Amino acid sequence: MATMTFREAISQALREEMYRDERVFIMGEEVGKWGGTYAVTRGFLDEFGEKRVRDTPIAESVIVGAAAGAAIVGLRPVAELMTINFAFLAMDQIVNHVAKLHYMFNGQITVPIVIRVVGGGGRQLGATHSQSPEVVFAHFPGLKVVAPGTPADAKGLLKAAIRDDDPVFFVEHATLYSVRGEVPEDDDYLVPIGVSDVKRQGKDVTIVSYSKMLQVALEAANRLAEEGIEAEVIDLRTLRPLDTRAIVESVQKTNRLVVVEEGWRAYGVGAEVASRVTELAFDHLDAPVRRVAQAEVPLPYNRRLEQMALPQVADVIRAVKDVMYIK
Amino acid sequence: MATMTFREAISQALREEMYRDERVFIMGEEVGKWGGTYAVTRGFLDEFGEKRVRDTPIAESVIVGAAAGAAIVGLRPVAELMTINFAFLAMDQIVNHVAKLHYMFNGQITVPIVIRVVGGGGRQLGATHSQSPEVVFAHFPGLKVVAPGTPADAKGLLKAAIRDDDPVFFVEHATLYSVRGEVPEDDDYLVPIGVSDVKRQGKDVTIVSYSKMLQVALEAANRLAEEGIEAEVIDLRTLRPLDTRAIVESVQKTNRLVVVEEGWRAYGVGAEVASRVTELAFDHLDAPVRRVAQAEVPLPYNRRLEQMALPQVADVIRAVKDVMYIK
Amino acid sequence: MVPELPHDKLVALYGQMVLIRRFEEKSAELYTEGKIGGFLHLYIGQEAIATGACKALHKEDHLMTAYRDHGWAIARGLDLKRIMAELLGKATGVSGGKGGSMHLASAEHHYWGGHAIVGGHLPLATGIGLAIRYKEEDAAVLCAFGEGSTNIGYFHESINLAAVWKLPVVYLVENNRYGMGTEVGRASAVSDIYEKGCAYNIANGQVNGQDVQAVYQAVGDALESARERGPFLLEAITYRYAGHSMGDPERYRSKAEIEEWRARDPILLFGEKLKAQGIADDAKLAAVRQGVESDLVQAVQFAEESPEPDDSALSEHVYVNPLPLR
Amino acid sequence: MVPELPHDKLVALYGQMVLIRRFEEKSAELYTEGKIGGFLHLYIGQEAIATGACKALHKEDHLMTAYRDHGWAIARGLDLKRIMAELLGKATGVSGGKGGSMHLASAEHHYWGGHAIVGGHLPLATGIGLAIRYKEEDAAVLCAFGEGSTNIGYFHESINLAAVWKLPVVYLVENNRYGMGTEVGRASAVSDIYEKGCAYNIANGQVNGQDVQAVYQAVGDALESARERGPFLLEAITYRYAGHSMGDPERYRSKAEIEEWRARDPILLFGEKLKAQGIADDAKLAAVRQGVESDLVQAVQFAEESPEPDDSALSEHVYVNPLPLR
Ligand SMILES: Cc1ncc(C[n+]2csc(CCOP(=O)(O)OP(=O)(O)O)c2C)c(N)n1
Ligand SMILES: Cc1ncc(C[n+]2csc(CCOP(=O)(O)OP(=O)(O)O)c2C)c(N)n1
Ligand SMILES: [Mg+2]
Ligand SMILES: [Mg+2]
Repeated sequence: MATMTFREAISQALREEMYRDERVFIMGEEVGKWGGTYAVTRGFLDEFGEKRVRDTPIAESVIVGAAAGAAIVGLRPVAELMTINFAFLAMDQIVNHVAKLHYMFNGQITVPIVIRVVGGGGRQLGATHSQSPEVVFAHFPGLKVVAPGTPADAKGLLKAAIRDDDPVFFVEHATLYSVRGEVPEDDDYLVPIGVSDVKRQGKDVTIVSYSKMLQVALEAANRLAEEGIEAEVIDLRTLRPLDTRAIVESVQKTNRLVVVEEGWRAYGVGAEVASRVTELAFDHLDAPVRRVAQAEVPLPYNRRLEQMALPQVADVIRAVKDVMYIK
Repeated sequence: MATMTFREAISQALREEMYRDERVFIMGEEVGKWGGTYAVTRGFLDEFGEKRVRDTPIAESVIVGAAAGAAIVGLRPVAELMTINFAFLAMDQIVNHVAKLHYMFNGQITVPIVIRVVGGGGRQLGATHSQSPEVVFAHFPGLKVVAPGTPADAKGLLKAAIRDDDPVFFVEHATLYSVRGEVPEDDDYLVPIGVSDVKRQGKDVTIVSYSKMLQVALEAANRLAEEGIEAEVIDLRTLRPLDTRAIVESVQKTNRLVVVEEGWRAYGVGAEVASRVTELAFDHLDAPVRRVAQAEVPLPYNRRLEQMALPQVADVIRAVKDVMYIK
Repeated sequence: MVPELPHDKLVALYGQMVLIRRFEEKSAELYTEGKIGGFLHLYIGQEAIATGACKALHKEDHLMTAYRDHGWAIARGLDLKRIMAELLGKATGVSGGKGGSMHLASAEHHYWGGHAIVGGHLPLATGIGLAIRYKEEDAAVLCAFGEGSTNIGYFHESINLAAVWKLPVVYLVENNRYGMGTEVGRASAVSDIYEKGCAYNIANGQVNGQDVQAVYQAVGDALESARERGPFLLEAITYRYAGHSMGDPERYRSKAEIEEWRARDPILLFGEKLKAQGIADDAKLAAVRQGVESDLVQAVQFAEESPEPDDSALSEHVYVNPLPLR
Repeated sequence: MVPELPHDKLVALYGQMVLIRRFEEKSAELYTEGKIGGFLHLYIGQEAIATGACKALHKEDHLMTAYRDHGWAIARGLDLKRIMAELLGKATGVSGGKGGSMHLASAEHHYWGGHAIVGGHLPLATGIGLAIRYKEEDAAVLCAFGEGSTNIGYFHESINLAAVWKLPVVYLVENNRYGMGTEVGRASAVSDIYEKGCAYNIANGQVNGQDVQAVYQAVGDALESARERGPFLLEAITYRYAGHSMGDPERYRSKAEIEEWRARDPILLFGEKLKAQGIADDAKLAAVRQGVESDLVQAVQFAEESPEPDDSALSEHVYVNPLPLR
């Protein structure tokens, strides 16, 4: 184990996989000379050369599409889209091609790519640059959608994504990059895609989250503990395939569920989690599931307004108390 | 009132609004000479001329973007995207621009456009041409998303959409075009965007649906009636803003809810409806909400497999019996 | 320059074109009978392009096309029976009945599919070019699409990237004058599509798409050029006789225009040429046509007798690894 | 040809460029102090383009730009105070504090915004051109963006449509040699961006972006041409001295290169020219610079003293009609 940042964990995963497998390479805007907009690939160009660390034009569709094409004939591209907001410019390639080719051609074509995107708000980047719309990608069968919340998961999930024969949409929250944590140094350390994880044990209420909001949920749990409320915190880690077993087991124990996501509530991740858990554990729920999410507005630039719109620790605490019928 | 098809109702709405308001025009692929891929604008080119019925290149992004630009400076464009599947090629324009400009510029910019798309599967068009992903568009605040299920609503909602100062994403299901119904002939017949509608009264169970699946739900309700089960059928009509009042009232009476949608279940429309209704009427529900939806696969070409994947009347009946605990 | 073809190969090209045409006519019939569903886009009139182009492809080269793909699949050498089975949605189809007419493919033949989203396969084909360079292989990619597909962003992004990275891709425009009902000049700022290459400073050219030998030469040269120097934009001038797809009301063009093009029919002209050059006589050509009929009958029979996919096929191939990878 | 500018107007152009530069320097300071958040893209080095171009715009013409927009907003005549207030996220800002540095706009000035998605505003600007033709107005659209934005599909789709429909749009490429850290030739098949016009058979040209008078002339001519004949692709060659945005590690270029361009500084050169031509002396130019400082001080003071948006602003302007329209 070593202590490192989320950024370093991602970087290490990429580097290890590039050493392990010659077919793995990185392409995207500013991944080379610049060293990655978020400094994830700093030094990679010198280390691996232009063949394997490829700066591209600003053209998201062909970044994804060309990576997918290379994957079809046997390579293992990691395509970086800088931010999830720009993934909409490649939306057709992602959902109509990458997600469907394997099925449509009856397994003859496989598309083992990883699409790395930076997600999330909170940095005053305005409406177009602050979104958390991963739910939209998770709607499409054929894609796997992963969004780690800790450095260790970031490393293990990214390595698993690169080794996976299916296309993986991989979301890294911008404000997680500087978060530190213990990370296994094993070259073959993998975290399975499609498995959620209990990040904190508790008996009074279950809080489900992922990505940046996992940190918010954990902070809320710590504060609640001071008030004698023991929350169990579960990290989804993967949005598709979605694993609800741990959640259902937890709810059977706590009888209460709060789901926390950074994106908009309407048609969000919380809706699916709440619906599924309600279907599977209806008789165990002592209160309807509460969803904590972003206000239904495009994110504003002004810092105070932006923070008002984003889910805060206090909102999670409030929701927990609501499902516990505490005033 | 006159009896007409869904296609004629849409056509009539467009024609009336074009006569009413010089600023209204249509642009899109094959809307002119061809008369619309689904024959909705047949005759329009002769009637209104090339200025107001504009054939475009195959370039979805600029179809939406140019329509939006024209709207910014005072026109009222109706942009047709042929099918909802191609809306992904214009995704960035739709969700990052059309949906956000009004907010981002503090109300200085308005984008009164209607984006018409044809949705749905069931015609053996294969994975890329058969989707019902309207939920994905409904996730974005700033857009309104409408999906009528009857000719009368089609007319009234499209007219309301054209008159609305906000951008409206308007979904027409391909297999509804030939459905007939009574349609008011009043030039000012409007159906309000954002209001759901009880399409059939019942006391035993509530079935919520929209678009093509409304027809499936009504058919299921008729068959259930033969078995003595009276289903109340509610048509969402609009996915954003989503109106749940009628549903909650109905569930307070029936204590049971089934949601039927054509798209995939995971992160679908049903999840949001189920979550909201569970939040608002938890104590009234005698069973967890059941969701009837498409199998989690890209739609296959083969007819039998495609039909297996799509929600059928029998599936709705099964779900209704499940929430009523009938074997 | 690509090598001249020997006489027997020329006669084979004739047979190939006849086969494609007859396959399409048969498909139209089966569609009308309700045995084929979905959209059906016929290649009639354009046969010389796929035929000539595939002749120029090497085995290790790659092919990707749009949805008007029957001719391409046949010319690339996929099993005729399995192509027809795919149109009928059978388990024995090249895509297991899941793809249909618009999605024929065969990994074995490096034919990575017909694609139904206009322009959507251009980035993919570009990526195959990237892989060829990455793996330092001596291959090229042939990527075919209609002239109407050159107005979409994909065209621009793909060719620009291929030019910057000197990828071995031939972008082959089948300019049949219409994208659905829209005449080329009503949708594209230039009607001679090959001219668009100037924006990328790449090699480009135009060829008579009704002349199978000319197509063979031009595509062969373009592939050579692409292998060595990077992308090539080649335009083949052609025409489709049938509607865009089955059920096209065809309000956008005149009967006379179609007749004009029929006079330049690629099969007709090539047959005349073979005779004029003494390569084949009427009897020989008739025998070739006869052979085609029997192949076709067998293909239809195979397709009709083939089983539907199992129910289990529905949920197969959504993922390679549906379960967590540990 | 656009008219020559009288002497006082030329001095005003000088003042405008100085104002833009000083505004940017001040913004950088305020950013470092934490008073401006988000991304901040400075226009230093490119001042002659917005200044010359906006001088050529008519009142009824329309303007749309990318996120590097402070210079454009100033040159288009938006209130300096309210621009600065927007950068500080204040209620008095041109976009009410909701847009920030990348999203300056003023409907009154027909300035439809800075836009942060690369290339995303090109289709919108094209649509404004369409509306001008639809309404039969005698106006044009000026749409500015960086050279790095010409590799994205939007560029192609927009110009093609504008060409087919002969829309009055000037697409103005500010070629500052880099898109973030990527040198033009590493991302674009041609480095002289105006050449891309050949694919659309439209009027095009290149101008020295460091010469405010040349820009004024070229943009004026392009607007004329656009009004009459349709789209024009104009490229202005320029350079940005600062990083792409605040915090750019700038590992992609040398100090020497920046110094080279500083020797061609648009303000420096234009000041020299005004003096050489006897239009202004040192004292005059110093006075102009002095005036700029006081405007700037006032703008900053206004911005700092302005209130934050109310809480209620958060949910305002998501929709024009949040409630059902009956
Ligand atoms: C992105 C997208 N937009 C629209 C369509 C509908 N469509 C299918 S084929 C076609 C015309 C294409 O014309 P062209 O590229 O010239 O090919 P051709 O059919 O003539 O072979 C259109 C508009 C589509 N399939 N994909
Ligand atoms: C679609 C999209 N992709 C990527 C980005 C990130 N990005 C912002 S500015 C920029 C560089 C643009 O370069 P250029 O067009 O030359 O303009 P300049 O910054 O030089 O003025 C990039 C890659 C973005 N904002 N939008
Ligand atoms: Mg065509
Ligand atoms: Mg630049």
